Amino acid sequence: MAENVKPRVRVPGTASAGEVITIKTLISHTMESGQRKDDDGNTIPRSIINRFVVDFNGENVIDVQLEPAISTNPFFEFQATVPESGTFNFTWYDDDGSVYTEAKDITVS
Amino acid sequence: MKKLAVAAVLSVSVAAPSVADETANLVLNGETQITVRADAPAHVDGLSEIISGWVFRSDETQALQMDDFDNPGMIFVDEARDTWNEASGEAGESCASCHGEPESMAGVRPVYPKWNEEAGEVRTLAMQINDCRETRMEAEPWGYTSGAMANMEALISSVSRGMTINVAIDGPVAATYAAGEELYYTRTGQLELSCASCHEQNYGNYIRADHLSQGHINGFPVYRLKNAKLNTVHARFKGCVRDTRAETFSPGSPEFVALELYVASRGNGLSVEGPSVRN
Amino acid sequence: MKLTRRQTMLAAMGTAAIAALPIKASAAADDAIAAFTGGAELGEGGITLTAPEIAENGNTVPIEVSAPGAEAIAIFADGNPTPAVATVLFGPLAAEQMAATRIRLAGTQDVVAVARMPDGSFVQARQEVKVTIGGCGG
Amino acid sequence: MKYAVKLTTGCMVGCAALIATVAFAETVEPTQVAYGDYGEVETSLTGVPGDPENGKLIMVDRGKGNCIACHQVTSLEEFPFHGEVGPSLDGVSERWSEADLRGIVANAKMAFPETVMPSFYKTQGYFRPGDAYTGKAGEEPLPPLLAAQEIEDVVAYLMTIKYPD
Repeated sequence: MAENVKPRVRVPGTASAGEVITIKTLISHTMESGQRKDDDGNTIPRSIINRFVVDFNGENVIDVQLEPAISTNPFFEFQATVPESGTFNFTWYDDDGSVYTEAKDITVS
Repeated sequence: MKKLAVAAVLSVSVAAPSVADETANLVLNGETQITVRADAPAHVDGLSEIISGWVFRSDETQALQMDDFDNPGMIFVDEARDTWNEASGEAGESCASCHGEPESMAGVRPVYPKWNEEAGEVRTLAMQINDCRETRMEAEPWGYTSGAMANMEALISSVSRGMTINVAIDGPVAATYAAGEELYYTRTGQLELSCASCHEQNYGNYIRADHLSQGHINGFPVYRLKNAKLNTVHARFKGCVRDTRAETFSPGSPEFVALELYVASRGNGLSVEGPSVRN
Repeated sequence: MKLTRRQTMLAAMGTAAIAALPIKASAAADDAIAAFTGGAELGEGGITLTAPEIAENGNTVPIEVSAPGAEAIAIFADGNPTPAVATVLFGPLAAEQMAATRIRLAGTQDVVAVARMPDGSFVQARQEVKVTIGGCGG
Repeated sequence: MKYAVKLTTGCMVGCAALIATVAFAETVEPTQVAYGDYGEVETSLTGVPGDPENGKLIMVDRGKGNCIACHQVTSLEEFPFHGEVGPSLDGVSERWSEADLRGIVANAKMAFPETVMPSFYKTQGYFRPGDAYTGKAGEEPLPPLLAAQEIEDVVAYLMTIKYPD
């Protein structure tokens, strides 16, 4: 597992049914592109988050395939509709096989 | 020539949205007012107004600092919060053992570097952190510009954001202040450039596509887009001096401590911004 | 006519901007786009790409894409050594088909966003982003 | 093939040696440049006419002259982002003589003592001289920022710069 990888998400705590809400996510990760060289001239192997998935109560919101051109500490902002109270599940997949997850509840009134 | 100038202005509309808005104001998270412009302190002869480096950045870079979620520097503040609570060293103490919550550090950043009476020396925040580690925690000191140090400085700065920089320049620090001032105006290296050459005489001008700021350090540690990590004051000093094709001073050296005290005091009146975001 | 500092600055950037030397789109970029579209024709309209005209540093360039009703949006940087940047698939709970992220650009070039619509058609938007060059020689 | 390679190498070494000898005989050393009262330098540093095309490349190269870091030049518009720390160089050949420009490029502080412009043909008298951009100490005399012929090439290009129409 890459070092110091920590997911962060921002989801409003409450919303009304059918309301459009904005979600922001950021995960600390170097996103080593595989195109840089170290001091000895050797290529530093690629090591990135390659996929990011957001579901709400088992239904998909977005599913992103990331390439090395995504910046260090990948950031995503997007919009979701929530039909009822429930839980957002966020999952990041690392090249090295690690999976990072975060969950956030929202109450729909 | 006049005709040319007019023609150039006509092309303004093309580039306007991307260029720093020099009238912009900074409010963090919609609540913390940051002073980005102030009258220059009386001891600074070369400037009439002091302006935060944030003002010189593009709209997009400015936006990255306006909300803690968008600010990648806050990742490192989070890391430091974990470190804050971890016992380290022979004494089995953590920062929290003595200081409680990191928020208790509010008001520390604005007055550093400052005189330490007991030690009889000027201390930067990094020196104070390492003194705590060595003396109280009996732990290994951190490298002066190391990631762990940058993170802890970011945490301690972050709880003082919005507070006014107020670094003392007289009394026991007078000699250090004078040494820092002299270095600020000394042209170093084969390019014979002083800090003042760029940041006092030419702030607001572009050097290639780089918009020169006044070089204040109220935003340190700084998350730079260039290297996607936190950068400490002395690492930045070293980089700048290196770019004059000079032999640099070392981070933590008396010269850089003096320069830090002097440069910090030039920003007296601006707000603490660290961790800020710059290019 | 007296120019304020800001006007002068803008003028300077304006002159520079006109003269920027973009990295040419590569065959790899065309291939990457074709891999997403299956070679289908690219229409215009119905997709918005928001990117800075001038990026202060190519390491972190904020962009936003939006294509109401799209099934997916793929983002490309046509002058990067590897042109693909990201592909966003929108699920049933995506309220509006938009995403904002931060990307790396190897130099001045076009950023291209291509949306796949539910009827199988594709639309694109492209914008040049000028990546600045630092002043110091080192 | 082997023979050809050998021949080329031989020629390269020979030619280089020849050029070096000629250059040595003609080149004015950085410490020997004769500046006039206004910082001008009347005589060529090499005796070899400057090549304006090469001068242009030196002016836009970040590792060489990097002139556009500080100066706007309309005739170099194809190279993006010109700085504004120094004056525009448009019309520079109409404002200055070749001798003035040679002096300013070699050591602008002779004409303008307070200028922030680096001295491109000066090798000693620095505070904390470094080894290029390494941050490590350099030993004086340092290699000049530009070689004598490079100065002549830049001056030759500057002499082509008129005010734009």
